[in-house]
Amino acid sequence: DEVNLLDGVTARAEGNSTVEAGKFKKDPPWVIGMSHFGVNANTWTVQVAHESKAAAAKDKRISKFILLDAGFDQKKQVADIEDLIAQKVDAIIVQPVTSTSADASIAKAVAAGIPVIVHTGRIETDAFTTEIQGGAEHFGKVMGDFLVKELGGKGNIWVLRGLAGHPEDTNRYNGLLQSLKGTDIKIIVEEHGDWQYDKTKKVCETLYLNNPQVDGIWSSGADMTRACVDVFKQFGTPIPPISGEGNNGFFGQWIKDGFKSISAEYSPSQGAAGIRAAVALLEGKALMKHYDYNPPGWDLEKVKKYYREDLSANVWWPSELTEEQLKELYGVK
Amino acid sequence: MASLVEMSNIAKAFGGSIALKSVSLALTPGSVHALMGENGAGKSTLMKILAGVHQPDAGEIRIKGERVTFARPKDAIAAGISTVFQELSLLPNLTIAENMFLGREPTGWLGTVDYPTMNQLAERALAELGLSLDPRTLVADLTIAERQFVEIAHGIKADANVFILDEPTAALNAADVEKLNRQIRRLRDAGKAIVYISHRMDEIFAICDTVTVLKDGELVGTKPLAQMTPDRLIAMMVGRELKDLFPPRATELGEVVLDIRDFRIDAAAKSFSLSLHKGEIIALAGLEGQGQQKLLRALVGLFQPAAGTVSKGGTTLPLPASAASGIRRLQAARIGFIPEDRKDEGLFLGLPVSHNITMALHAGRPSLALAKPYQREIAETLASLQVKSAGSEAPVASLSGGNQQKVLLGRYLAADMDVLLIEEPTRGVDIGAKSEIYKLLRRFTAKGGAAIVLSRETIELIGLCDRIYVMHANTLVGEMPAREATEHRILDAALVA
Amino acid sequence: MKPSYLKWLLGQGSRQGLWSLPLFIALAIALGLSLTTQQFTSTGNLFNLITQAMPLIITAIGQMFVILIGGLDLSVGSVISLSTAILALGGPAYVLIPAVFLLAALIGAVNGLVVTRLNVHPIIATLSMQYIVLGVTRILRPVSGGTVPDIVIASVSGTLLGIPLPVFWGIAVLLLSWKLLHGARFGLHLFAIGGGIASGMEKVAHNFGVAERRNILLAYVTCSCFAALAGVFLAGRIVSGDPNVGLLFELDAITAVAIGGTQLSGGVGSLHGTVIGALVMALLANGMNLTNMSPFIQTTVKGAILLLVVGLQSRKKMGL
Amino acid sequence: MAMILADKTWQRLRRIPPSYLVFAALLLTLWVLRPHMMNPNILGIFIRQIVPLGILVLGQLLVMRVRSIDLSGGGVILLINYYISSGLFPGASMMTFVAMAIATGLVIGTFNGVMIAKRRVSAVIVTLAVSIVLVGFVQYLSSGKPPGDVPAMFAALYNTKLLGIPTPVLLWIVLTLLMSLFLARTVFGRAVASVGENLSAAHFSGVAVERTVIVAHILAGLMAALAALVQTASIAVGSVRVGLDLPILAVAATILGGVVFGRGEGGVWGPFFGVLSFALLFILMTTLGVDEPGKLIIQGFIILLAAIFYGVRSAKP
Ligand SMILES: Nc1ncnc2c1ncn2[C@@H]1O[C@H](COP(=O)(O)OP(=O)(O)OP(=O)(O)O)[C@@H](O)[C@H]1O
Ligand SMILES: Nc1ncnc2c1ncn2[C@@H]1O[C@H](COP(=O)(O)OP(=O)(O)OP(=O)(O)O)[C@@H](O)[C@H]1O
Ligand SMILES: [Mg+2]
Ligand SMILES: [Mg+2]
Repeated sequence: DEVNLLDGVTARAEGNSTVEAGKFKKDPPWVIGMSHFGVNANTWTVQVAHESKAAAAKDKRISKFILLDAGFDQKKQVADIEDLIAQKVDAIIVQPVTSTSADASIAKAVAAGIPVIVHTGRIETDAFTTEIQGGAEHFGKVMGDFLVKELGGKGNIWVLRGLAGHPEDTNRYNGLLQSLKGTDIKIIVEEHGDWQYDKTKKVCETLYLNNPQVDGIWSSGADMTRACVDVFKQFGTPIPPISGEGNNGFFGQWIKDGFKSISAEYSPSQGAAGIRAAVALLEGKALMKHYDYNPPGWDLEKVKKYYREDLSANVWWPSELTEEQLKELYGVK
Repeated sequence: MASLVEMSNIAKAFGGSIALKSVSLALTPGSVHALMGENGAGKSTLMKILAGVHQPDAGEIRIKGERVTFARPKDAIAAGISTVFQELSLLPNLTIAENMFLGREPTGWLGTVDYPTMNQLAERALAELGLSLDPRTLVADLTIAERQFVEIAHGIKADANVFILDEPTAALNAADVEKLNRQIRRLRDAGKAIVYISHRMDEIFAICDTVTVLKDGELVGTKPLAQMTPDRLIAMMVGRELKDLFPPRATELGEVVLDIRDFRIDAAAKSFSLSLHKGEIIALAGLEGQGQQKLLRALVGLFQPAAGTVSKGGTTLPLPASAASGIRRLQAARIGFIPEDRKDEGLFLGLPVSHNITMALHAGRPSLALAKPYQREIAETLASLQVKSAGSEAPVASLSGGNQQKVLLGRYLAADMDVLLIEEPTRGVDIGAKSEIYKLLRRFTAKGGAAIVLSRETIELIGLCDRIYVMHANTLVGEMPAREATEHRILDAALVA
Repeated sequence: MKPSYLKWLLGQGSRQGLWSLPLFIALAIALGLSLTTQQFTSTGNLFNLITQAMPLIITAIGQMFVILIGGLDLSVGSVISLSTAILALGGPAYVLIPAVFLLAALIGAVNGLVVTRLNVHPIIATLSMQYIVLGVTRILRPVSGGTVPDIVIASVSGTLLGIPLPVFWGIAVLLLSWKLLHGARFGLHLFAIGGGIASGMEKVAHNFGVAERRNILLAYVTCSCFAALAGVFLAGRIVSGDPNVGLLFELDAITAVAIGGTQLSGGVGSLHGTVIGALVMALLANGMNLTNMSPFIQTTVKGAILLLVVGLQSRKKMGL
Repeated sequence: MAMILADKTWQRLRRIPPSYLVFAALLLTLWVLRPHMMNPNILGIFIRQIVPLGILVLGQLLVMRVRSIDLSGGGVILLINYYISSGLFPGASMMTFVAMAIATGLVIGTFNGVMIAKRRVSAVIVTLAVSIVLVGFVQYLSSGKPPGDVPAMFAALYNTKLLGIPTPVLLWIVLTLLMSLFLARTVFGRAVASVGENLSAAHFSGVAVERTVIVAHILAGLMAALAALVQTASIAVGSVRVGLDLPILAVAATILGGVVFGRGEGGVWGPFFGVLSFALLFILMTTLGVDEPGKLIIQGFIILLAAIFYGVRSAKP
């Protein structure tokens, strides 16, 4: 039977292969290790850690879940995976820091007979056991297509990118370029806001004061959309169409201020999906090698269903945390 | 005999101030050449030019008749010129041997520094000066006199023809000076040329053959010492006869201002007491390291004695004092302490003269108070001490050694203290200025002040003070009126104990 | 002889700084880990530990050379990234590896020249160099990737006589730096220059005839080349070029040097102390992984232990 | 006499910190290339962006003048930002938060100062470690409660103007003025200069050396707290990470401003213009659309060239 890893996750149609049933079958209890690319990078990465832990805690057959934090340091991730191998865990989940730096150590784990699940970041080799990939290009394209539609195929846009040198940033940006191909939309400025509120706010203020004429804004997500919207609000001018990502604070802003936007989906529950994939492999179920996570963007209607006024700005949707966990972590009085 | 080194018409200016105007100097092998002059006359500058530290603006240097230019000290060292600089300049984080051989370390296999050889050579060089120091000791762990000796050993150990000794004895006592003189004579007899700078007249006459006098950067003249008397030499330097080096002593004393009771330097030492009266200057004399410095430093918390109290006026301060606040406690009681090491402990070299003079005044006031300008105090201090500087805003580092010493003294005279504890009142100060400083100290006591003085120059103690305490083995062994003291009596008192 | 040996152990009467305390702490951590976890003492993990510590050891030793002269090199992180980027350009190793070191030497030389001849504060000189080199690296390699010569990869991941090659890297690096610091006049002269700078007597070593500027320049070149060596090692480990791999590594290196008792004001420090400092940091990271410490408290624990180590290293003089 | 006078002017000219030059050059460039930006309102908004760094620099220059350094600012800012945005203190008033922030700054500053002055540990490492501990503490707390919004009042205050100047900018200018007067006019200022120049000479002059260093660090902690309040007000949202580069930038701005360890030729205004130069540089490169690598390279070169210019000019004869 099909294993449901996460809503919106599907087996890749082409060039896929099967991980044969029973290959990694093991009797519980299991020890599962996870190498997180950076727990404390931003509130989304924090939530991935919480979602992963919650999913692991739910399954009583997992006796121990070891979460290691690479802190966005390639060297440390290599060391983390080595340390997990040394501890002889039953499965390793990897969120790679970059598309190449962890490849060798992943191959080492697989060679040691440990299944490796890769998610929220591609690697360049096929050395892993199975992967669940929220397509960063898809993500960027969902946002880009929205702008193309809103602007009727022509106009000048700003591009707010994430952390320079980070593969997720480049791939989302490549998705945008795909959308723009053949249109008359021109990128008039391109700046890195590092996915952070404070840096983006400075960038947007500067861009706006230099030249407020802009037809649309492509923001690579995270906290950047809110920052840029706040700048336009501060100057009291209409907010141009701008792309965003599933963050509760942004949702509230969108609902309140009613500008044109789209929310690309990139759920922190991919952390839970990784746990489920590991469990499926250890149970001896058959899995595919490649899974894609390419959900459509959210419109205001869907956003209104998810928005929670009683939670803080830093929850990311959709989430699999229970109501209690949500309240405890994000509740505001 | 032909000159080994000829410096002719050397000129040098620093920014706007002219340090040397067309000075010439010739050094002959096998002779000791004294270089004399008031503070700031340009002696060190002339020697630094010969050592390659400064480059002259005009003039030329010839060695054995051949013209040379030194772009850096290394060049001068290579030309056979070895220097002991006036300012102590050993590296505290290197060992004695490393300091002595820095820049010319013996190397062995693959260019490795040959430490065993180096230490051996160093040890031998120290032994020749009568020192039994472990060459592997860090210089930071040495006393100031030991450092001075290491510096001298470094200078005279070099394989050189010309030796420059710029005030090598400023931190040495009479016995040590004699050790040094033996070495200088040995070098002289070996046919080396030696330049000897000192403000101590007796040393000059004891060891030098020729003297060159500089004044305000100009050459006054070069004379064989055999034709000179101290008075004539002073007249040449100062431009007038110096009648009395020492001012008259106190005629009457006031009440006791400072009373040191049951003082015991360490558990093994005998305890003693001493007191200082208003208007009085007392001296702590004796051989080097017999506890004189420990006593003074114990009062400011830099040395922790076994027991004792010190009282001034009505207040009694128990000892040991705290290292962190001892100085401030004393200053609050209007007792000032003047350290001997003006470069490391005394002056703010990079800051203006005015800041250096006023800091003790500022320090006595609350942190948040507005800083007063103290213009009158600065002007008076500069005038009364006759400090030679490019104004009160010039950094102290640009002053000559003796003028720096005056600034340091000026700080505590300006701070309006009742008692001064002075480690070395005239270290590196020229004879004219010395006499000024003595007068100033007397003026200070005449107005009700009092002072305790340490000095390596026994003559100075005898001439300046009213009463002399002799110390030996960390305790007091004698007391005599300075009027009746002679070097001999003091030594006797120290040794008989 | 005996008392001086004890003094040496306590780091007294010498210019080696307070390195015995961090050694004690490293041993305590190691002991604690071997008692509480089974894996720590396994040969596999010990070799892992050496491999994991190697880039930091190499970079920290390089950094120590400039810290000894009261300098600082903030550009080493960028030099590491640049080195991996160049190695991943694709090309024969015999071209790329010399190119990496030549470029690093050039960067170090520029740092050194700017500091000595143009009178610029080392923090400013090397910070601007950090920006410039990072910019160039981002142009060369905007995101991680590329192919690293096989020999580089093999030299990091291979074994010889059953011993992982990083162990030999370690031995080679130690021999080289020992030679530079203690076996040549270079090291002694660095101590001399640093001692002068630390005690406000900048020109003293110069007056002794030490080629002050040239040695300072060489210290920066050495530091940069050690960083390049760490870059080569890392390229073999992450099997790619990466513009961000060295990010903030300079702070780790400086921290390791300081933990090892070397004084940032110059003139006091030691090679063994620096290695111990780097090992303390590697042991901390390894230990926190092995004891499965929550990632949310790891940073606090790391900071607290650093604080403890430096808090106990009280010195005579105040300063950086 | 004329020669000496000329010499003095030259001396003074040689001591103009590089930051003044960079600032003037950048302003001129902006004026030529983007004349419409040379409007006080627009410049006010730009300057407002840099105020947290500017305030942090005030503390940095103080500790650098006593030959110390403070790298803990990043951690202080993060912690204060966290407890204002986390909702851990429901219903706390703005004044409560301000008081808490100041108390935090003072406590951390005191700790740094005592460790450095009394225990004599390495200033670089102890303040770096304090920063790491604070960042770690926030990470620990955020595992139980990730940060959320900043109370709206902070943002509202951030956007006000006084006398036509954005309030944060005014705060920065006032603090700079106070610091400048404090250093130039008080006894404490003299003590700072003395300790920076020669610690033992300061001690022998009767300066309370340890106290001076501790107070400098306490003030630096206070400045970090004030910087944190402005930073928090400006971003309206909580964070789990701040750039560790903020303290390093503060050090760089201070040195560009002519203040180095122990010496303070640039006074307080040199570093002030150092910070402004960083702001202008950012604006210029953003409005000119320089790409990321280009930005880094240009930034590096400009800082380097300014420093070289200054270094060559002030080289000792
Ligand atoms: N580096 C310098 N910068 C500026 N002025 C200097 C410098 N070195 C010396 N001078 C000035 O040059 C003059 C000569 O100084 P020098 O040190 O040669 O005197 P000196 O004869 O050795 O005096 P002393 O007996 O006090 O040591 C003094 O006025 C001094 O202020
Ligand atoms: N600390 C210093 N202060 C002033 N001048 C210095 C200093 N260090 C070196 N110099 C000067 O710089 C020049 C070269 O010095 P040094 O020998 O130390 O370096 P170097 O690299 O050997 O120089 P070069 O390449 O010119 O031979 C000399 O003119 C020397 O006087
Ligand atoms: Mg002199
Ligand atoms: Mg040379």
